[in-house]
Amino acid sequence: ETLKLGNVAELSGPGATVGNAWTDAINMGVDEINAAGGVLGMQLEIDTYDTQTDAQTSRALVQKAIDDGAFLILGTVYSSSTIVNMLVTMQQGIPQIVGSESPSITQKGNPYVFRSSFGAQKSMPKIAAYLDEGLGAKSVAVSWVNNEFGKGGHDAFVAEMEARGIEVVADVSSEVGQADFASDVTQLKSANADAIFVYLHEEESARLLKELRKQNVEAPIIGETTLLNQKVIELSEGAADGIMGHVGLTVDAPNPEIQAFAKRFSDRYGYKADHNAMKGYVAIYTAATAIERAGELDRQKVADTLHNMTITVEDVPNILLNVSWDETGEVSRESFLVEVQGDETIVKDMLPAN
Amino acid sequence: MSDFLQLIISGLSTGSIYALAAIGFTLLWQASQTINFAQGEFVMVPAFFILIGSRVLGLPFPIAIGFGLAVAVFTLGFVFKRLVIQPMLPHGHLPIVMATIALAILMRELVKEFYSAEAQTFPALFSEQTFDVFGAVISHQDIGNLAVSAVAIIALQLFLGRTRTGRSMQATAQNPGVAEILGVNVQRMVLYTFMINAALATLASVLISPIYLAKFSNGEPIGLVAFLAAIVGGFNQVRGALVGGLLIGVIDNLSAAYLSSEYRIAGPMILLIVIILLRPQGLLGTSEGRTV
Amino acid sequence: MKQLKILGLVAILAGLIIAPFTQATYGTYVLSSWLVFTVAAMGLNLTLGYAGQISLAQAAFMGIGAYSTALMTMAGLPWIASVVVGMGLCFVVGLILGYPALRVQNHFLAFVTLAFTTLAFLVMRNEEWLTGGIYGLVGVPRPSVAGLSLMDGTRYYFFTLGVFILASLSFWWLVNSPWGRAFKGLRENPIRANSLGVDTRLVTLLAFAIGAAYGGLSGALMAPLVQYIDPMSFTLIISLKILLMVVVGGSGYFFGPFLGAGLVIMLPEFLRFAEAYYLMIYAALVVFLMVVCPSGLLGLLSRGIAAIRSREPAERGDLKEGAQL
Amino acid sequence: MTETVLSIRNISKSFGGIHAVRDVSFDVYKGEVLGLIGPNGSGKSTLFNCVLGQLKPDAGGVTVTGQDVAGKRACELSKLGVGRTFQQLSVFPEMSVLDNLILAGQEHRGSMFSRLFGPSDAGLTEEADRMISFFRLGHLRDELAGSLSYGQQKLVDAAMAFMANPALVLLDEPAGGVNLTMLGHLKERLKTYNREHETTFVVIEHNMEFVMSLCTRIVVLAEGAIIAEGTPEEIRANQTVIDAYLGS
Amino acid sequence: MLQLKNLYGGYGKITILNGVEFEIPKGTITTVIGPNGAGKSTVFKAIFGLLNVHSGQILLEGRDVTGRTPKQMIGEGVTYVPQGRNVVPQLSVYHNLELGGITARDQSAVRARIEKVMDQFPMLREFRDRKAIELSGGQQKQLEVARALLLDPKLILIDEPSIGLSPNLVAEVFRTLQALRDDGVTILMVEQNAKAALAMSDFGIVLELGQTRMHDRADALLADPRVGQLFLGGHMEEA
Ligand SMILES: Nc1ncnc2c1ncn2[C@@H]1O[C@H](COP(=O)(O)OP(=O)(O)OP(=O)(O)O)[C@@H](O)[C@H]1O
Ligand SMILES: Nc1ncnc2c1ncn2[C@@H]1O[C@H](COP(=O)(O)OP(=O)(O)OP(=O)(O)O)[C@@H](O)[C@H]1O
Ligand SMILES: [Mg+2]
Ligand SMILES: [Mg+2]
Repeated sequence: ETLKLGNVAELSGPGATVGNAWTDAINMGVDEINAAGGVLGMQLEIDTYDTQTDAQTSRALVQKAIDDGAFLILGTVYSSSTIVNMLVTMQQGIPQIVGSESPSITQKGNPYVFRSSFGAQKSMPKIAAYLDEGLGAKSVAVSWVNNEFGKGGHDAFVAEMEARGIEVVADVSSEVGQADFASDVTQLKSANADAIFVYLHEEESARLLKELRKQNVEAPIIGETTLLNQKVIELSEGAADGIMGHVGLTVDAPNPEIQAFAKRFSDRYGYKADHNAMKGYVAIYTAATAIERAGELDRQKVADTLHNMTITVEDVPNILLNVSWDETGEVSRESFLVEVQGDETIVKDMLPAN
Repeated sequence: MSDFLQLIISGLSTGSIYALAAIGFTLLWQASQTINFAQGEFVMVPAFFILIGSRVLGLPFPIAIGFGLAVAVFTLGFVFKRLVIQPMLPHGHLPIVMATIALAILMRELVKEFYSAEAQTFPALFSEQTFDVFGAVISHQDIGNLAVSAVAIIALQLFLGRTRTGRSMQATAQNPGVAEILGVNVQRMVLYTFMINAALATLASVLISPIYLAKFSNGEPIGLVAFLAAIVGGFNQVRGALVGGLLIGVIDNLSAAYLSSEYRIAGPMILLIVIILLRPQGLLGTSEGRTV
Repeated sequence: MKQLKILGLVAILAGLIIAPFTQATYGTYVLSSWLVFTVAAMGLNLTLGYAGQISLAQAAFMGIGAYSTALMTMAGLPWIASVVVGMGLCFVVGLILGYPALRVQNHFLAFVTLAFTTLAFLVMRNEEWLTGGIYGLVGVPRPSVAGLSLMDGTRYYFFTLGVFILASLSFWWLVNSPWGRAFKGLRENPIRANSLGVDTRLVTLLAFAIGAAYGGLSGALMAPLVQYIDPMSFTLIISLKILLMVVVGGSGYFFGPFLGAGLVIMLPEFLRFAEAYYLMIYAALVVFLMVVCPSGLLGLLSRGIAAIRSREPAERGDLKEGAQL
Repeated sequence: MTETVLSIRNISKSFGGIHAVRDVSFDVYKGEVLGLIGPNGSGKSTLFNCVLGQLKPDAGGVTVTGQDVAGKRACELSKLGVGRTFQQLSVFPEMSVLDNLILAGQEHRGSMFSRLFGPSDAGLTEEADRMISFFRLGHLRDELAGSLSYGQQKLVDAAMAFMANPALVLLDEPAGGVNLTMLGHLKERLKTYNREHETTFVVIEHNMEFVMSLCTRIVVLAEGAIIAEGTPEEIRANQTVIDAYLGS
Repeated sequence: MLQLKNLYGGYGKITILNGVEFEIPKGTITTVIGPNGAGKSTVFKAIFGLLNVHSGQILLEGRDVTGRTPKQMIGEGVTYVPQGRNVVPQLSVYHNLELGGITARDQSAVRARIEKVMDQFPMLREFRDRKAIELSGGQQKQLEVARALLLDPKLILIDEPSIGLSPNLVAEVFRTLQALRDDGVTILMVEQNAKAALAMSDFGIVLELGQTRMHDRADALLADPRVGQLFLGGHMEEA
């Protein structure tokens, strides 16, 4: 007997990099779970659906996955898609575990949506604390990407800055896929802020970092998860040296479970896992654990189980880090403060769950 | 003040890259009256041919460039013209527009599936060393790009206007029926056009990729901006592409800085509308003349 | 021949009525979105196929219709009122957008309309106070007809089908009236048309405005269908998708958009088996289709019919008549 | 021959350095058939285009039945009863011959609004069929106009100018490429219209037999200016015209 | 020089030519006349390789040239001036002329010949650097006729050169063609202006419904009452 799950992800379009890492990790997780005997004695079967990074398509595909009999939905990663397709799972009472970070997802009172990583409103306070207490910054310049992901992060960040009395002296938005950051950097530079906060996707982060170096910007550069992604470090060809920030999940964490995962992943797929892969991996283990704990194939019961659930590494090593969910589906767990030195990410500090 | 200067200078340097991608458009228009909506992808793909040459086949980089150029001219020039453009030429613009849009998707997907979904770094031809001019930073790369696009554009302009082959190409585009009865090998002229376009796209690719990184999804924004540049400069003048590219680069930077970064693309778009309404032939273009 | 056509139409209609009962929720949803996109494509077919004015703004008009509907119905106003406002707004904006077409044609016009789509997107995304910004508007209600709620997917499908049939009939009426001939005259030879008394200026503007109003109607149907709208649903890509529907189906043919929208929306369904490769196959198919039938599926069909017909009396009438010596 | 239908006053038009039309003035009276001849490039078509709103003259004015038509668009002139043909073939290639003719007449039937709700052929099929059979195009009625031979298209083109029952028709080389038999018919038609409806014609033509046998008065242009004006006989005998135009 | 044998052909599935047959001797002018839509232009297109020939043969100097491309026909020494307007709109007059000689090996000879035709048609020299599209209808036609003379052809196919040309220029064109004939060039022409055309021709052909109806010496056709009635403007005079 098999248990069908649907994975709705960005396999093509601008989000392809993200969606493919997420999907690869899920497939790896499924194989491991099945090898270990499956869930409730059933083998997992994953149907994967490509949203083309398009919100409307993702909505239709979530419906399709449900029609195809998916017990639970994994994905999507892009917030813009999740916001749309979570309406479908909500109406039909299907639990959904998403990789999106926009704060609004868990603020809409949807009882079936769960994250596998922080929403920006969870991570920004940690950044803010670091900016304020660690760097003693009085002013900050912000570069963010103007989509659902970036806007959510930006709004949460600016709110934190206000709360702490740090002045946002430059607020520069950019477009997804933007190639030229010269003007952005000129504006960031001329603001003369004590620090620059960057909230962009991977390639754009790399382009921005290169331009920041080209225009000799000296202020410390701070970021959240994506900025400290290995890919960014590699693509920016040295320009990432010295940047710092907060990451919710990183394969560089000095943590045996994470290291083991990273190795299995790169052995299997030939490229290095990133936080998107980790999100996918956590998502599939979360799903499996929740169903297992619910004890029967009842979607409502699984959703109820997931609310206020905690999974520890002792119980499920592949959950990577101890994690718990609140009643809105938001997660909390430990996270890391990291710095890039050369092309290495060094974990400087472990921040407690909030 | 130095901010303003920096914005202008960075705008010019990006603009020169836009110009390179835009020449292809003006060339295709002048020499075959076709519009290639996959032009951005034509600039994106050669970088991957070169990467295959250097990373997969292990060729030294300069030879890999030659390899990439040859593959691009063959596939994007010869094969594209024979299999896609040739059957559609007699049927007007629309089918070509649709087919090239689909082709753009196809090329993106092919690169993504068979090379990588990830962005790739790409070695630069010019050094990334910079120097200061009145507080604005300029890199050797900026100057190199500007010089290369200017040279390419002048060369092409001379070729189209001063050589018989160039004029046969123009005749083919403007009135293929007449060109045919005069003994111009129409199919060959169209083929030349597409091969030259592929070569130019490769050149643009080599210059763009170190800065923008090589990524399967890069074609879309590049293609769009190149198109804007071509229209603003004037479709029927190759050198219009340079002026258009530079102008778009500068306006884009200025509107991001002084208008609002959230509305930054509105700047070039409004410029486009204004130009089309006031000077439809583009800044340097000449009007197409008598209609009755 | 005529009877055959009517029979065909009745069969298709019957099929459309039975269809949702054979489909799961998803299938009905896909069918509904086919109807919705066909309405938008029909509008573009008027602007492009009949009047020869290329437009990449159809998605923006869908957006205007969808936002008006969402905002008004969420404020408690009836759907029908929002449709009137949405279509009216599109009509007016369409008139304005038609102005550039009086000066430029072809790719220039394509780019003016493209720029408009981009600007409309920027407004939808950036003016958060009105449009909900990048997050869009969630929870668009579905209307109820005569006290009957249409929350159920199948019911909403029938509602859409009804509106769709009305829209198709009026479109049929329009293109077969002298107006339709004037639109074609504009496409074929504007200078001559003008000298024959066709007010090409007015006709161009109307071609845009009416096409836009269909776009608005389509948006007004879409918002309650998806129950959520955001700016990303009205970008250039969507305009290109509608354009593809028109061209693949056969631009300038009445049934072109029906077929084209069906193909563009259904093809991904059939290609699902190809998984990661399906977009590739999809794109390759479109290229192939354009190469073998550049005038669209209906263009191919009508050429095929002409070929079969002319095979029987292999020559034209005029070659028998008029011997003068 | 008293009422002035068309009055051209001091029209000038130049393109870059070329003075295509220089200060041309003449009147056309109701019911006449005026020939406009002159060497190639003497500005005849340009003059037509200035009269009919396709070009904006640099100077001068045009009145139609006393009404100033400066700045009027071609469709407005058409509503005033002025029809024209173009020198270059100008049909609607992807429409049938019948539709070409109906389109040529429909804008003069009712209002824009009433046409939307009226019959789909604006009641013109019969009229168009008459025109088609007159020009012996019956077998081509449902063919696409673009697939006709040059001369056939020329006839369709001429037929279209009559569909709106215009009061004044300007014809730019109607005879070019038309077979002589048909040309005879065309001439008859012009004369009939002229007689029965008092339609006024201005005809540009290089076929001298046609012009001389059709026109009541002839204006000769050369290098943009009028060099002669008079009856066919006078023109035929005019040495300036012979030198500039007719040749020996 | 040129011989058509039982030629059938047309557009797509429609047959227009229904067994056209004629033969024209070297160094002569032959004029084809016939009603509108008879298939005159279609015959020219067939000869020049622009039309799908269903059956039959086209022989040039005894060699079968059926199904050749236009470029090959030019290689055989044949040039063609189609009906209607056929200039390259955005190129200058001079460059249009130059294109007429594009296939010639010896470009300096082409340039010399361009000078010669510009002497013959002074308008071309005056407007040398203007775009072709800006010329008047008749000026464009002059350009086309001049362009066909640049290759030193053996056979010229010329479709209604008189359309749009003023009477003195028609005479000039006819004189030029006669001079070419005297140099040994063969000319096949379509004309509606049958009287003048036959008067300067050696032979005449009447084409109707895609078939050769009459083929005779030009003076014989001129004298034929049936031809006179239909093609020479019999009732032009009576008006
Ligand atoms: N749009 C234009 N641009 C430049 N020159 C033009 C334009 N239109 C006309 N001309 C020039 O104006 C002059 C008059 O042209 P027009 O077409 O009026 O001549 P025409 O008398 O009709 O000659 P034809 O008998 O050959 O048709 C010509 O020399 C022509 O080259
Ligand atoms: N492109 C085409 N497609 C279909 N039919 C065509 C096409 N061109 C011409 N025909 C038809 O072929 C027939 C012969 O045309 P052709 O042009 O050879 O006539 P023609 O003798 O040159 O007449 P004209 O004196 O009017 O130039 C006509 O009936 C015409 O309708
Ligand atoms: Mg003229
Ligand atoms: Mg002909």
